[in-house]
Amino acid sequence: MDLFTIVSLILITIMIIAAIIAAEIKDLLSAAIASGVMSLVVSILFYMLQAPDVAITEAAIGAALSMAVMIFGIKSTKRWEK
Amino acid sequence: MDALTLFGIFILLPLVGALLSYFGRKYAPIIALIFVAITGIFLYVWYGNFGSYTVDIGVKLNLTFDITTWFFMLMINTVIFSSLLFAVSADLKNAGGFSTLMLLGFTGANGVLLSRDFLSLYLFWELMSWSVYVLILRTSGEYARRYLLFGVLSAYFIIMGIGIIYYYTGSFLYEDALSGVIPYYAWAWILVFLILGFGVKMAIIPLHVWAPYAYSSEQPFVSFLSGGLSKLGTFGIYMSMYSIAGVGILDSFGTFRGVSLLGYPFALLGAITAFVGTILAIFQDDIRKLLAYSSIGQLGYVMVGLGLGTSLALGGALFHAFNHAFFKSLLFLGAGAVIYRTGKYKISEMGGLGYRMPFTFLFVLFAIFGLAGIPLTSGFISKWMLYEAAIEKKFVIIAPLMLIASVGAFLYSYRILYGIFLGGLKEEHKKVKEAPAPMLAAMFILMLPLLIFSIVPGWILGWINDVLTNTGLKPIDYTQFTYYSSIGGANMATFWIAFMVLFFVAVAIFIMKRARVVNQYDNYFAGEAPSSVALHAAHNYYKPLKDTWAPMLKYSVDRAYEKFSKFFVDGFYEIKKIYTGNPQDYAAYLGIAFLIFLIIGWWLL
Amino acid sequence: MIPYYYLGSISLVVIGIYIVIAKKNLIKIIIGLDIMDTGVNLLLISVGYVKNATAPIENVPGPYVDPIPQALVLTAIVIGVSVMALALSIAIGIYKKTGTLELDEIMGVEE
Amino acid sequence: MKRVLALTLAILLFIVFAMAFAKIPFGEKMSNYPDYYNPIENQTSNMSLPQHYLTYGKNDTGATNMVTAVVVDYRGFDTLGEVTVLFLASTGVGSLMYVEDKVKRKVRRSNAVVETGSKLLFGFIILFGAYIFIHGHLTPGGGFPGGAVIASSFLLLYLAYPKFHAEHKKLNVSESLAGLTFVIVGLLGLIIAGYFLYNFLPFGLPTYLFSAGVIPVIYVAIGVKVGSELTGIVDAMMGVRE
Repeated sequence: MDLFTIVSLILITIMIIAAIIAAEIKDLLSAAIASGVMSLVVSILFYMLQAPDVAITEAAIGAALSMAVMIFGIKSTKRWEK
Repeated sequence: MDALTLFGIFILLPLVGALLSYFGRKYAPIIALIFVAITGIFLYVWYGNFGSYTVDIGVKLNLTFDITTWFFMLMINTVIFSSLLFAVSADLKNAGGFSTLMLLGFTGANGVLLSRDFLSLYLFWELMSWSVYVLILRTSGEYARRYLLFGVLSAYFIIMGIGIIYYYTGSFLYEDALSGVIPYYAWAWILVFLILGFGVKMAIIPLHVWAPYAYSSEQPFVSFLSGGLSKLGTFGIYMSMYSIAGVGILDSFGTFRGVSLLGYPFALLGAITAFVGTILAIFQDDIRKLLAYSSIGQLGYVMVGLGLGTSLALGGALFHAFNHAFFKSLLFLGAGAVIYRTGKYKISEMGGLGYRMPFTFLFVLFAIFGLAGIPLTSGFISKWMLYEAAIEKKFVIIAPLMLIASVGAFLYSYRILYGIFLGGLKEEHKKVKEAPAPMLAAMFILMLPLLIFSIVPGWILGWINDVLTNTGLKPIDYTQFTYYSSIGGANMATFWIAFMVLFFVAVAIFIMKRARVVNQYDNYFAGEAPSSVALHAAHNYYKPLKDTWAPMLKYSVDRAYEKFSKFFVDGFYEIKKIYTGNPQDYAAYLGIAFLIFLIIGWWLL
Repeated sequence: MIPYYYLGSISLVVIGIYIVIAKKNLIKIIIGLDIMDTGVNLLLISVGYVKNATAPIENVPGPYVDPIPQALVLTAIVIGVSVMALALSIAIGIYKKTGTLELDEIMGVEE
Repeated sequence: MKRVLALTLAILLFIVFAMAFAKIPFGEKMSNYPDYYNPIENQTSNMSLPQHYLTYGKNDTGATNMVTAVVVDYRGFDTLGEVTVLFLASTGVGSLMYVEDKVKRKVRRSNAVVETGSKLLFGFIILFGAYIFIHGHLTPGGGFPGGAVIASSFLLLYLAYPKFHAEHKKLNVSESLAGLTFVIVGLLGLIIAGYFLYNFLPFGLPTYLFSAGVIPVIYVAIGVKVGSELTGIVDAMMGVRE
C-alpha cells in the first residue's frame, strides 16, 4: 500500500461521509455546506488523478460558487426540510 | 411510342387531370371524365405496341406495357369512366376533391400495372392506397380507420416480400428476381407475404374486415373500388405467383394432384371466402353491406382460380375478375341510383321501385344474372371454368364450397331483386323518378360487355390466352363461342339457341293468354288485405335460413379482431396507471430501468 | 477487485439517486443531482487515469493520462453549476407561488 | 415505505454498477487498437484517440496543454455549443429571478476586517483568474477555470459588501463581446481556410505565450464569457438587497 492509495482511501471516505451527511441532514444549509466539502475533496482527488485543469475548475466552482448559489437559494426559501 | 409518351399518357395525364379537376367545382367529374377518356383512347390505339420501357426522370422508372397490363387497364379504365359518368349527376359534396382523388387512385392503379420494378410498384401502390383512404374518409372517419389499418398491414406485407427479394438479388427489377438467385425456401416467404399483402385489397378472409365498411361510402367511388381497384390485388397475386415466381418454383414446394402446395391453401382460403362472403351477404339488410359481402365472395372465386394455377383455373380467374369488374360496378351504381333517388339504404324500406325506375331495374337485372352465374351471361362461363378447374382435379372441398356459394348468390340476388324492385310500392316512393341520364348511360356502358362477352366469350378468351402465353403458361382450348376442357367445356351458341327457343315459347304462351294475371292482394292475404299495409315482405327476409345458421353466425372474424383490440386497450389502460404524475416516481422508474439494463448487459457479457 | 475510485464515485451516484427518489424537498433533490453530477465527473476522470503518468501537459516528459475525459469534465462542471442555478431559481419560483418546497404538498396545491 | 424501496433500489444499483465497472481496468496503460488506415496521417496506425491526440497534438495545434488542445481546437465546435448552453442557463436564471416589485431585503453590514481583506484580495484573485485563462494553452487551466475564479472574486465582493451590485449592462457587454469574438474567430477560419474554427494564426514556438494560433484568443473569450455569466448568475441568485 503506497501513499497514493492511503491518501485516496482517506479522501474517498471523507467524500462519501460528506455526501451521506448532505443526504440525511434536515438542515438544508448544512447539507449545502456538506456538499461543498464533498466538492472540495473531489477537487483534491482530481488533482491526485493528474487532472489539474479539472481540479482548479472544481475547486472554484464546486466548492465556492455552487455552494454560494445554493446558500442564496436556501436563504430566499426555507432552511429546514420537513 | 416511346417510354416518355407511355409515362406521360398513363401517369402524368391523369395527374394533370387530378390537378385541373380540383378547381372544376360542379363540373369536376366531367373534366376528369375527359382525361380518363383520353387515356382510354390511347389504351385502345396502343393495343399491340407491347414492350418494356425505362423512363429517366431523375429516378429511373422501369415500365412495362404488355397484354396483362393492357387487360387489367381495360377493366379499370372502363370502370372509372362509368363511375365518373355516374358521379356527374350524383350531386356529391366537394365534387372537385372527389374527382381529384379518383384520378389519383387511377394514376396509382396505372402505375402499379405499368411498373417493372418493385420500388415503383410499391410507390404507386401507396398512392392508390392513400387516395382510397381519403376517399373513404369523406364518408366516415371510423370506416377510414378500419381501411387504414388493413391498408398499412398490406403495405407491410408487400414491403417485407420486396425486402426479402432485395436481400437476395440486390435489385428491385422483376427480371433480376427471375434470375434464379433466390433459393426456393425464400420464395415461400416472399410469396406468402406478397399474396397476403395483395390479398388485403382482394379482401380474402380473414383480411376482409375493412371491406364491408369501406364499401359503405359514396357509391361512385365504391363502384370503382370494388370493380376496379380490387382487381389490382388479383393482378398482384397473378404477377407474383405466375409471372415472377413461375410454375416451376411453385411446384418445387411439392404438389397435390398437380397443384402446388403453396397455391392449394390459398385456393382453399378462396373457396372459404366465397362461401362465408356469400352466407353473410344473404343476411344483410343494408344494400351496401350486402353488395360488399357479395364482392368479398366473388373475389373468393378469383382467389380459388389463382391458387389452383392450372391454365383453365387461371383463365377462369381472369375471366371472372373481368366479369366481376363489370357486374359489381354495375350493381353498386344501380344501388347508388336507387339510394340517390330514395335516400334509403335498407332493403326492407324499399320495394316496388321496378315500376318507377324501369331502366335501372333492367340493368341491375342483367348484372344480377351475371353475378349469379345464370347461363346466358358471361358470369356463367367464368364460374363454369372455375368449377371445371376444381372438378378436374377432384378437389372435394373446394368444388362443393363454390357450388354452395353459387346457390347462395342466387339467394341474395333474389333479395336485391325482390326487396328493391318488386313487391308493393311504398307510399313515400310514389313520386320517385327514373335515375338521371348520365347514371343510366354509366350503367349501360357497363352492361354491354356482359351481354357481348356472354354470346362471344371467344374475344375475351383470346386476350386471356395472350395473357397466359405471355406469362409462359399453357393456353386454353377455345373457339369463338366455345371453350373445351378435359371434362367438357361449354358452348355458348347452344345456350343461346336454347334460350331463344324457350324465350319465344314463353312469349307465345304469354300472348296466347295462358298466363293469368293474379292480383297482388289475392296473393298475399287471400283477398282480404287492409289497404294501409304495404305489400312487401322484405323485413326479416331469410329468417328461417338465418335461424338455421344462427349457431355458426355467432363466430365472427370481426368480433375476434375486436376482442383482440379490446385486450390491448385494456392492457394499455393498466399500463397508463404507472404514469402517476409524480416526478420522483419517474426517477424511480429510470433507476429500475437502469438496474434491468445493467443486469441484462452483465448477464449477456 | 473493484478499484476504490470507482467504488467511491459509484456510491456518490447512488446516493444522488437515493436522494432524488426518496427525499421530498426540492432543494434536497437539487443537492442530490449535484452529488450525482460530481460522482459521474469523478468516475470519468478516474477511468482516464494512468498509473505513474503525468498530466497531459507537454512541458513534462513521460507517459500522460487520457486528456479526453478531462476535456469533457472541464465543461461539464461549469454547465453543471449553471444548470443547478437554473433548477434552484425554478424551485424559488415554486416556493414563491405555493409557499412550500415539499413535493407532495406542491402536487396537492397544484391539483 | 418509499424510503425503504429507494434504499433497496440504491443498494441494488450500487451492486450492479460495481459489478459492471469491475471489468474496466483502473490506471493501466492505454491499449492499442488493431491496425487501421488513418486518412489524416495517410498511414496505417493502431493508435486510440487519446494516443493520437497526445502524439500529434503539439504539431496539430501548437498548444502544450493537451486538454486545452482538445477543448478549443479539436472539439472547438462542441465548446461553442457548451458555451451556448451556459448562456441559455444564465439567461434562464436571470429571467426566472426577475421580480417586478423590488422588495429590498435588509442585509447586515460585515465587519471592517472582511471588507478590507476582500478589497485587497479582489485584485489578486482577478489577476489569478486572468493568468489562468491567458496561459490556458501552456499551463493547467483555461477559460473555464479562469472564468470561475473571476466569478468567485466577484462573489467575495458580494459577500463582503451588502450593497455591491455588478452592473448588468457591463456584464452583458463583456459577455456578448466575448461570445462575438468566439464566433468571429470561427468565421474567420471559415473564410480563410474553409473550415469553421480553423486555426489560421501562426503557431509560433511551443511554451511561449504567443503561440498556438487562435487558441489563446478563443480561451480568453471563453474566460471572459464564463466569468461574466457566472457573475450574472450569482447576481441574480443574490436578489435585490439594500
